[in-house]
Formats: sequence, C-alpha cells, structure tokens
Amino acid sequence: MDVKNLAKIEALLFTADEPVPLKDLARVTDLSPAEVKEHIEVLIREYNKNSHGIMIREYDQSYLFVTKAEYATFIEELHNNRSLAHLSQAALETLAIIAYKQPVTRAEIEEIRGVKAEKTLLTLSKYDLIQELGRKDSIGNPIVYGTTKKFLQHFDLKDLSQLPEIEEEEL
Amino acid sequence: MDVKNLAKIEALLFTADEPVPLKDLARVTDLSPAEVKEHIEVLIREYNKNSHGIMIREYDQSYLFVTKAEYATFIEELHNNRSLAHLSQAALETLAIIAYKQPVTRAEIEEIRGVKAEKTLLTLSKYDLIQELGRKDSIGNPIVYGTTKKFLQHFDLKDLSQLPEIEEEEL
Amino acid sequence: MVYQVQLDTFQGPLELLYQLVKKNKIEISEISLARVTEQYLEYLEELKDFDLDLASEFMVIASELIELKVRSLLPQAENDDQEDEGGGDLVHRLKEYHYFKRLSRILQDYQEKAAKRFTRPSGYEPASAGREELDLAVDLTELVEAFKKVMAAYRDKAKQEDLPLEEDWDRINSENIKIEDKVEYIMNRLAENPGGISFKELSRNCRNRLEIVVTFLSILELAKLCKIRVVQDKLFASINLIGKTG
Repeated sequence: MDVKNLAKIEALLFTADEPVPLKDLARVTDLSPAEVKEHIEVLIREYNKNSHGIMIREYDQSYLFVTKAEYATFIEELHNNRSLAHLSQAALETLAIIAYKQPVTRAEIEEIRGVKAEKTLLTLSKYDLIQELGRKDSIGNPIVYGTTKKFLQHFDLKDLSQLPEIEEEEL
Repeated sequence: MDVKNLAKIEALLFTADEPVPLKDLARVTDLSPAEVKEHIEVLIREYNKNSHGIMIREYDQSYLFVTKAEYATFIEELHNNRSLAHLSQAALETLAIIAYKQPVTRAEIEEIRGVKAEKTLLTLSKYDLIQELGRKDSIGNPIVYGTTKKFLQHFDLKDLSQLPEIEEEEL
Repeated sequence: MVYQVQLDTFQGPLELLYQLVKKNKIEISEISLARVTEQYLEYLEELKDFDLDLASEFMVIASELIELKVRSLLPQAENDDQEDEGGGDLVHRLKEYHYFKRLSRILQDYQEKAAKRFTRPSGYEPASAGREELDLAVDLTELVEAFKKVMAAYRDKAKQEDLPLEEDWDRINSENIKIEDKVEYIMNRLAENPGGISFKELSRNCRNRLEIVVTFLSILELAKLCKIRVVQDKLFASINLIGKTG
C-alpha cells in the first residue's frame, strides 16, 4: 500500500462527476484492478470516519465521491440558488416500470400506464436516468429502454439486484 | 474543535466548483468566521499530507478543494485532457495591465498596448477574469476595470498582494 | 539587414518596435530607437496593403520614430525645451510596454502551474449519498410505490378486459449494428467473390430494416472511399458491387 497511490486515486475520483470504472482507474494508475480496489477500500474506510463529510460510493464496479446525507441540508442552503428538479408522478411511474421490467419497449410502457410515454421518456433521458439498450427483434424493431448508471447513483443502489423485491401478491 | 463541524465544512467545500467565501461557510454552519477559519486550518493541515491527492486553497478569504499539481497528468489522462483554455498573448498582456493598474480604464489599457482593447476585454469578461468596478469621475465617465476572484484562482494567487513584483529599473 | 516580418506576429506598433529593439539587442532609449527606424519603415512598406485602421496606428509611431531619427542626425545644436516631447514619450511608452510584457510572461508561468490544479467539474450538481436527494428529489421508496401502483392498475384493467398479462415480455438481445462492422463484412464478402456481389445478396441476410439501411450506408461509404465500384446496368436493375484491388 503506497500513500502516493492513495493520493492519486483520491485526486482522480475527486475530479470526476460520474462514477469512475475500476478498470479506468487501473489503466491510468498503472495498477492492477485488484490493487486499485485495495487502495479504494482503504479510502472508503478512511472517509467513513465521522470526521469526514464526504465518502466514496461504489456503483456497479465504479466509484464516486459523494457527500454524506446528514450534510445535505447545509449543502442545499449554501447553494440555495440551485433549483431542484422534481420528477412528475408520470415520470416516476415510467421510471419504475423501466427499472423493474427492463429491457422494455415504449409500447409496453404505454400498455401498462394506458397513456402515451413519449414525453416522459424524453424527460427521463434528459436526466440521464434511462437509456436505449438496443432494438427488439420483433416487428418494427422497437427500441428497448433500461436504466443508467446515473439511475443507480441517484437511488444509491450498488447494482440492479439491489432494487427492492416486490412480491407478486403485493401487486 | 468538533469533528462534526470539520466534516460539515469538508462537505460544503467539496460540493463547490468555485471558492466558497468564509462568510458563507459561517452563515450555513452557524459558526463565527473565526471558528470556521480554525476548522479550515485543521482541514488544510490534514489534506497537505502526502496521503492526500487533494488540498484546500485560499483565494481572497474564500476556500476551494483542488487537486495537487503532481497528479495533473493522471487526471488529464482519465478525463481526456480536461485542461483549461490558455489565454492568448494579447489577453495575458491586457490582464497584466488590469491586475497591476486596477482600477483602470479601457483608454489607459489601449495607451499602454498601443492597440484597441475592446475584443480582449470582452474575452476576459467572458472568462470571468475581469469585472467592471464602476465608472471613473472624469470626462465621459469611462468604465474602470479590475480583476475577479476567478482571476486569483486562475493564477493560483491567495490575494492581489501575491502578484509577482518586478523592479522598474530592471527595464 | 532586411527584417523578415509577418503581420500577424505583431499585435500592434509597440509590439513591432519592441521586437526590433530586442532583435537588435539595444537599450530602450531615444538614440537606439532612431537606429531601428529604417527597419520599422521597411516593415510598414510590407504592411501597406493591409487594413488601414491597423496601419494608421503604425504610422503614428513611424512619424515619431522619423522625428527621433532626424533629430539624432542633426548636429547637437541649442535644442530648446520642445525636444523631449516626442521621443521621451515613446521611450516611456515602450518601457512601460516592456514592463507589462515581462509581467505577462510571469503570469503565464503562474497560469501554467495553476492549470495543474483541478477543481470539481463545474456546473456539477453535488451528489449526496443516502435519502436526501438533491437533484431529482425522489427516493427509492417512492419509486417502489409508483411501480406497485401502476402495476396494480394495469392488472385491474387487464382482468376487466380479459387481456393476456404481460405479453411480449420475452428477453431480447440488444444489438448494435455499426457501419464499421458492415464495411468489414462487405469487404470480406467481396474478397470471397472477386466477380462482384449484388446488393440484394448482401441484404438477404439482414435481420431487419435497420440492418439493410446500414448495409446501404456502408456501400455508399465504400464507394466514397473508392474501395469498391458500384454498377447498375439500367434503372431498377440489380445493383452490383465490385471490389477494387490495390
């Protein structure tokens, strides 16, 4: 464990505005992914201490510095000119369907919600919460949608398997 | 010295992409400016250690987390050369005149450089390196210009007193 | 000595004069400025065809220089107090210019050092861990609730209308048809068929319309790069591709 490497990884994560894949860190630092991971774990333990207001989160083998939840209100107050975007109920429902049913087509989303989904899909794409995964091998080759890394980051999920499970009978 | 306050200030500074004024930190944390300063000094000492890749810089009573210079090449590699635009010779000369002569009018700048300054002033304003300080109390009430906090940050100066001095007779 | 100049290397008359003084390794003084007058005027000769606005600024300095030159050539007579007016001012201006030029070079070094310090990405909305979400103000519970609600509504509707539940939920493979891949594929097919191949044959194996479009685009690309020749005997006849060798 080399402190210079710790510092290097810290600087790299600090300058990123989205989770940095482990393999990118390995490439840039000339360390093996396993070595990078070891260093990151030291950083994670360090920043988890109470004396720190920031911490490192893992999202799907990628890492990002975030602030600790308890300081959110102070941060909001400091940057209080920043307007908060609100997801409409329609957008939220559409996002929920995509999260649980991905890969899913627009027609399928519209079928479930009973209304057109075009605008909502645009909004969700704009916030980088969903992405096109490809095309379905059926008539018309419709686009299929799925969630993004930003989605995981936004809901603070390590990966999609961490989505809360819903019992069939709850539905 | 309260570790929670250290953490809070750390989180606040972390979320900023430009220097945060001491008084804003004091307002948000409900501490006195002197107390905030004490905490920041603890943070500065901590982050100056070799094991950290980031550090806190002061610019005109405002504070900002920046990466340490030695990791610049790695950061550029990770983020595909995210380096800042460098200023042209004309812009640098104009900026030098403004920095040392502020408050200074456009006519005075043009007199020294022997060329029109309008475009260069626009560029420097666009980059937020200079600002209009007001109007001079002379014929035509010309606008006077000065440098901004962003200027200090761009050249990594704590305040204007840190501007390099050179002897007149060296000419 | 002819001084080689290019207009765009000088931002103004002072810059030119400054460079001449530097090139001749002389002091900034009235006498030495008089010495570079010829070089300055030679430069103006070349400048003649350029922008008048710019040229006029150069002319002002030129006239001052000529005055200096003339005075330096005249015997040191009883010059009265007018003497300093032109030359003294130019010397002063040039010295001041030199001063700021040096400062700007120092600032340049500062700038380079400072550029090695990176801040957080600008315009970035701070990410926060945990419940309080800053940017979209929605949390996971709300997401789950939304899903339950919407699925419950759908099941109700499906039951009433006697629809099959969740048809077409079969998993599919995401595909990504790239022109580069198609280009490679076409080139391979052409290598196997030196006599050429028709567009129809190429599109026969396409799985969907998108792939046919990509195939067509790839053919256009290859034709543009002169890697293939495209032949059509008559309107609506089969389009044939023939590889070009070398």
